[in-house]
Amino acid sequence: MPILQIRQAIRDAMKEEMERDERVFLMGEEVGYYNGAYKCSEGLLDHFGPKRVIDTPITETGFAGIGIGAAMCGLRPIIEFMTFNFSAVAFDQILNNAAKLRHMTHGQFAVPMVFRGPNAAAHMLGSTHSQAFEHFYAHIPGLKVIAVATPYDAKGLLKTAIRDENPVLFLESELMYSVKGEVPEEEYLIPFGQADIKRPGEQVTVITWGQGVPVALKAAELAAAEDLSCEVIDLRSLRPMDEAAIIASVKKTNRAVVVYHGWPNGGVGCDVVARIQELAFDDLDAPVLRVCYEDLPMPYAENLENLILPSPERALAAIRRVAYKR
Amino acid sequence: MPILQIRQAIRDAMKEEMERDERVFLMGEEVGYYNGAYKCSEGLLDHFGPKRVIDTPITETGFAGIGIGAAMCGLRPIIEFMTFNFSAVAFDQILNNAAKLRHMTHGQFAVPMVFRGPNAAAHMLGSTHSQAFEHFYAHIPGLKVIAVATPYDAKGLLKTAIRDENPVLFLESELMYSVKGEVPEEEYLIPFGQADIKRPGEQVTVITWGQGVPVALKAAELAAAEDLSCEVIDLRSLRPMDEAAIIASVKKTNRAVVVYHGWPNGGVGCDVVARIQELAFDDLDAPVLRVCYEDLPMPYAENLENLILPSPERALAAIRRVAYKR
Amino acid sequence: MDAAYEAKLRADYDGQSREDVLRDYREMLRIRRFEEAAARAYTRGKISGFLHLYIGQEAIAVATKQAMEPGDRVVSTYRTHGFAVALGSDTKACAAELFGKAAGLVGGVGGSMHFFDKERGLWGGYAIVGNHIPVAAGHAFASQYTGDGRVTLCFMGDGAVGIGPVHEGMTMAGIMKLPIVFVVENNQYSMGTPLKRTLPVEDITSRAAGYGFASDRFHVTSVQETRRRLGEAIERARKDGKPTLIELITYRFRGHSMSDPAKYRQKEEVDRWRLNDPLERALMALKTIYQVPEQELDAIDEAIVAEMDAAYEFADKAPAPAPEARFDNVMAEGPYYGDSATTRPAGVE
Amino acid sequence: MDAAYEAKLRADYDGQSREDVLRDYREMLRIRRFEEAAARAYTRGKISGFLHLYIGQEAIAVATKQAMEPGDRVVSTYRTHGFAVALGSDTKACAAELFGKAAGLVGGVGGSMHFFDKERGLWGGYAIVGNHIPVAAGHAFASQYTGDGRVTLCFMGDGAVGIGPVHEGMTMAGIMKLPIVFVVENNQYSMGTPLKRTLPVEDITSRAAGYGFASDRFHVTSVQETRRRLGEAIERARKDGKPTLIELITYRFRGHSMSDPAKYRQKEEVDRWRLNDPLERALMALKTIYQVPEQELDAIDEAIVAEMDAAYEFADKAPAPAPEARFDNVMAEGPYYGDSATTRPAGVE
Ligand SMILES: Cc1ncc(C[n+]2csc(CCOP(=O)(O)OP(=O)(O)O)c2C)c(N)n1
Ligand SMILES: Cc1ncc(C[n+]2csc(CCOP(=O)(O)OP(=O)(O)O)c2C)c(N)n1
Ligand SMILES: [Mg+2]
Ligand SMILES: [Mg+2]
Repeated sequence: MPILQIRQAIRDAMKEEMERDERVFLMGEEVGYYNGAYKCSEGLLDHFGPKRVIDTPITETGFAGIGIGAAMCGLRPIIEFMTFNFSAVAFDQILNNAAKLRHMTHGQFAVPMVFRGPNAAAHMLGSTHSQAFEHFYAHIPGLKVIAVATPYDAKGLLKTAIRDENPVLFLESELMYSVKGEVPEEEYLIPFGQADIKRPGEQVTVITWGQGVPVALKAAELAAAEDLSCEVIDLRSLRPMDEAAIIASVKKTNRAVVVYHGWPNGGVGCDVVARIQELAFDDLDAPVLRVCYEDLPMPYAENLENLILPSPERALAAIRRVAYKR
Repeated sequence: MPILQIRQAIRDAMKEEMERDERVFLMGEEVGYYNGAYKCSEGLLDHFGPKRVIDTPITETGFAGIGIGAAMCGLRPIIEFMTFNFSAVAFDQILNNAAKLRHMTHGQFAVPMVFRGPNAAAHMLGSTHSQAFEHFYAHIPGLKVIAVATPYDAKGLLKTAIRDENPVLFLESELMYSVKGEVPEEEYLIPFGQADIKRPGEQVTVITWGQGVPVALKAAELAAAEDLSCEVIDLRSLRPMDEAAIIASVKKTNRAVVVYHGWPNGGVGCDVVARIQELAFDDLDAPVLRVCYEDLPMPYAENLENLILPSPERALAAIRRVAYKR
Repeated sequence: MDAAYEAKLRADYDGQSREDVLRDYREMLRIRRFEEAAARAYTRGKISGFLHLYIGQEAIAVATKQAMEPGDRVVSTYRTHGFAVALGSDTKACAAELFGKAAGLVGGVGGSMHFFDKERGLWGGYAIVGNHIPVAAGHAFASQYTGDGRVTLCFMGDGAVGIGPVHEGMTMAGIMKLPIVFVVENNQYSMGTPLKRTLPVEDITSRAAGYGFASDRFHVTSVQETRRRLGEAIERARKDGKPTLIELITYRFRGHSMSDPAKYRQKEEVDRWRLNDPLERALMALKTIYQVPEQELDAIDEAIVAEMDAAYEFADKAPAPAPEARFDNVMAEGPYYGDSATTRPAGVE
Repeated sequence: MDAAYEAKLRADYDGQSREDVLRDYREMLRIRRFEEAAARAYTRGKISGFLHLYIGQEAIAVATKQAMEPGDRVVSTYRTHGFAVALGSDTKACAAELFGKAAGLVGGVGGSMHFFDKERGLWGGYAIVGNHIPVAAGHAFASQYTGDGRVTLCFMGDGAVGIGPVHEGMTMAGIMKLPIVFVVENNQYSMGTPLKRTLPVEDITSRAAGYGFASDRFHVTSVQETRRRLGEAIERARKDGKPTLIELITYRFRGHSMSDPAKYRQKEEVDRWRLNDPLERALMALKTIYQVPEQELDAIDEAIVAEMDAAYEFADKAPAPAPEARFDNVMAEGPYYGDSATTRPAGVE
């Protein structure tokens, strides 16, 4: 099977869908002539021309809204945020228009579109550029929220996102665009709402997504060296969430740790905890722990950033704790 | 003791603080000549003049930012959002400027200010005007988030908010502005981070805040009629949160229900659950349940809205469930 | 009637047929009577939430309907009943929407602030000030992309022009040369605030140059002048892909919403504007220029009142949405019961 | 040197003393050498994150420093080292900030994009495009409120003018007549995008009328002309409370940030702009008009290079922030360890 980087898998997904469906277009800052700030749209302008690969001025609210308005007319926009940090200035468009228009119009209109771009901390970008937005968006009914961690998942889920009839927030990672993996040549789609067991195990369930995945896998490796077997579940889809997969694993392991990028209070991490403790109360042998950012704005300095980010070591400590091995 | 409405308590708090400190000013849409969309600033323009009670155009990002910039210069702005729904268009100012500037400037600047206004569903305002914003804001380090449910709390906490050296989001309720209660004539301040036991009880802890408070109290009354004794804890302060008060009560009752306005996935409700199950794991006799909005955009139709809102009946059902009485 | 007023009236109606003026009058009156009935129903507690009436601005919606072609789109605000009625939405469905009934224009889920009627060209109905401007630009973008030849007409209040999304939508429309007309309905107030306290300039169209737009600005006194000048802008959008910013100077005779007693303005001011009320002027023209008998005019009014009475009676009697209706139209897949088993409504699997 | 160039050069420097020109040259060169050193450090992996250089735009920061009075405020973007150096920030602290060290301008927590030096009038350092414009208006509001007589100078890139917060901040400044000067540093590109693809008009100051602002627009070729024209706007703000929108036409010679190879433009274009580089022109003037000996010029450069070498060496050797520094300046009350015992850092009570 061909080996691709995540950025290539994303590009291929967009390219294939744009070839398949003329209604699909890509819009955002520097997606065209510049080939994307992180090169996820490399070659697409050349291939499809400026009608379908559209550079915008710095107007996140403007072009998010254009995407929404175009989707209501039957087009299928892909809106790239250079990073999801910049979606903060378009928050209202996502909250009040994208998420609600189908409902508000009583189904007269649909909003089939994708907002995509890198999310969460990269490396030393400071507090304004290091935020995890699933914790805001997965709260909102009417949206779907996806986070990817491998080229295979990125391609299969992005194609699904582009074909979905709902607004989808598709979260990538600047740090992981170069991560390589096998991607089949033949077409495939990955359905939403299905978690993926990235590492099977018996003693502790580690639930994770996005940039948390490599952290969790590394932690599981460290745990294995201590004879602690972890099952690493990559949620991939945060809304809808594969509750069944989580609960099945927790019923087996009786212990869970959630590893992710983002602040601790509220957000998807607490959501996972709330579901587990309710749906598997009698199965739990220990509280569900979260390993995420410290509750602090992200500093630029490398040593401080590293302390705040969830690390395999911190995840391991939590895994040990829920397994009462410390 | 004088009996005041919440709106009057809020006005008195602002008035007293503006009299005490010339640096305090009030800015927002219709706060001056109109006396506030919900009359929380009644008479303040007459009393303080247009220099300190400032009507703005519809530019939430503009006047939120003006407040932030003024606070950095040593003033102490009170920024009124006509409702917190409109803070969505100023989201970036709150997330990236208000919350982070002290940190980002390494303490060269402080942002002592209050954003206040009604929050969550009122009555038949539809999906764009019925949202609970604590679930977004309490996620963010650097902010404080307060929600009030009585005139006494409103006055004492708003005065504290105005004097606080940090940016404070102060959440009121359109539906509760006319709620009456005793307010002492002499000055008092209520510290942040202290929950208030609104009804003591023994068997189930009901954690709530803001518009959830009357729902929880009513549910506790219904439960009492069934010989189920509930302790109703009004958090008042969502960030910082009085974890000690919650845990102390749960250690006594061994059961907890969280009753609040807002969507279920993520947010403050899940946050409370995550903390309880971690800090009182061995004390819990049942999972912690949430009673909140259904995971749906809010419709206008009264009957549908009532089904979606947390009701005393739904809260009672959850109370019964955690008490294994159903 | 003083001579100057009469002269202006004659000039306004110069060259118009009796039938045309009657039609315009009738259409404006339909809106007014719809709104008056809404106000009464609100007072009787039949309508809840916010209710923003279009009384005084009716000529704009009527002119828009005439100026646009089938397929063109109107995108507007929470003050949008006028457009619905003018565009031909069923007044029964409109009234039922205000009452939150299943037969409402949007099934009772939107209420007054969120009217949509796609079939008739009403593309909303937006209640967050200014956030429909980028969306409207998106409709125009879609027209450009598909070459469907449609024009989008995007309306907003004078109070909206300071907010960021308006600027961003206009910036995009200007760069992309989208087939769109932006219309500011300047009714002198943004809630309780008169223009001069919310705008750094008097002339809103002074913004047009900064976006590379054409512009126009005038007092709305008659349907036909408004239609003609809107028509020019629509043509410019359709033929040349050049956006226009139009400022329509008008007045709302009621408070901002039903909860606003409008104490911030003097009776004299309101009276002055009443002289320019396009509906009153049309009536005056019909009486004086076209010599339409009182009787005929009364009959028109009665027929309209009867339509509105029927609409509001329908609304009153119509059933509320079924409880399960709240699960509809949230997600495309069908009824949606929430994402977690932990918080699923009772009785739902 | 061709005759036209020389004539323009003589005109530009007419009436200026040797000392003044030397001072301006020296200050511009300090910025350039600081930036070049930053680029080298970045290449060596000593600096991380995004690094946006000010090379080509130095005259603006130098002119600003001269035009403003003590207490006036500069609010700018992520491309802000130039202002820090011009305003007199310690170059050691600036370099240390780029290296993420405790001795940095903001303790190493901000990095290149978030420079602040309140003491010297540098009020940021904002990295979300446009979101500092309302904040800057807030500073100006505070000046009006307290009557402190200060003026706020708010800088932004050409790419920022389409975004909503810029519009809202300007709208507020216009209505409230705040003592502020908005300066667009039009360096021809917003990242890889040339102006004509991000702006619906060529002349950004065509927006000024819509806000009730005065305006000015010119090519930045020398410090003194820039100082003079900025000074007029500052005066207008301070004396009359009238905001001005200024468009400064300039050029950045490097890519948008260090990760941008700037392949989107031709060498000829860059060469053309080099002829107008204010630093090169000052050097040329010093050589040809003021006849400053090479030796003297070399000595100036060497001294500056020595300053920057020392700064970067300091930065390199300086210690990283202590681990506990991450708890500082989050909340006013003192070290902050997070809001929940469930997620408190190990070892913290
Ligand atoms: C972003 C936002 N801020 C505030 C409001 C509350 N609000 C609704 S209408 C209105 C006044 C709008 O005035 P204008 O634009 O002139 O329109 P008009 O009501 O006169 O038709 C305000 C402040 C809102 N809906 N959205
Ligand atoms: C809201 C937002 N969107 C996008 C970005 C990413 N970004 C940073 S700088 C930049 C280009 C800005 O160009 P310009 O305003 O001309 O300033 P210059 O870099 O030329 O100084 C972009 C797109 C951002 N920081 N903030
Ligand atoms: Mg108005
Ligand atoms: Mg630029």
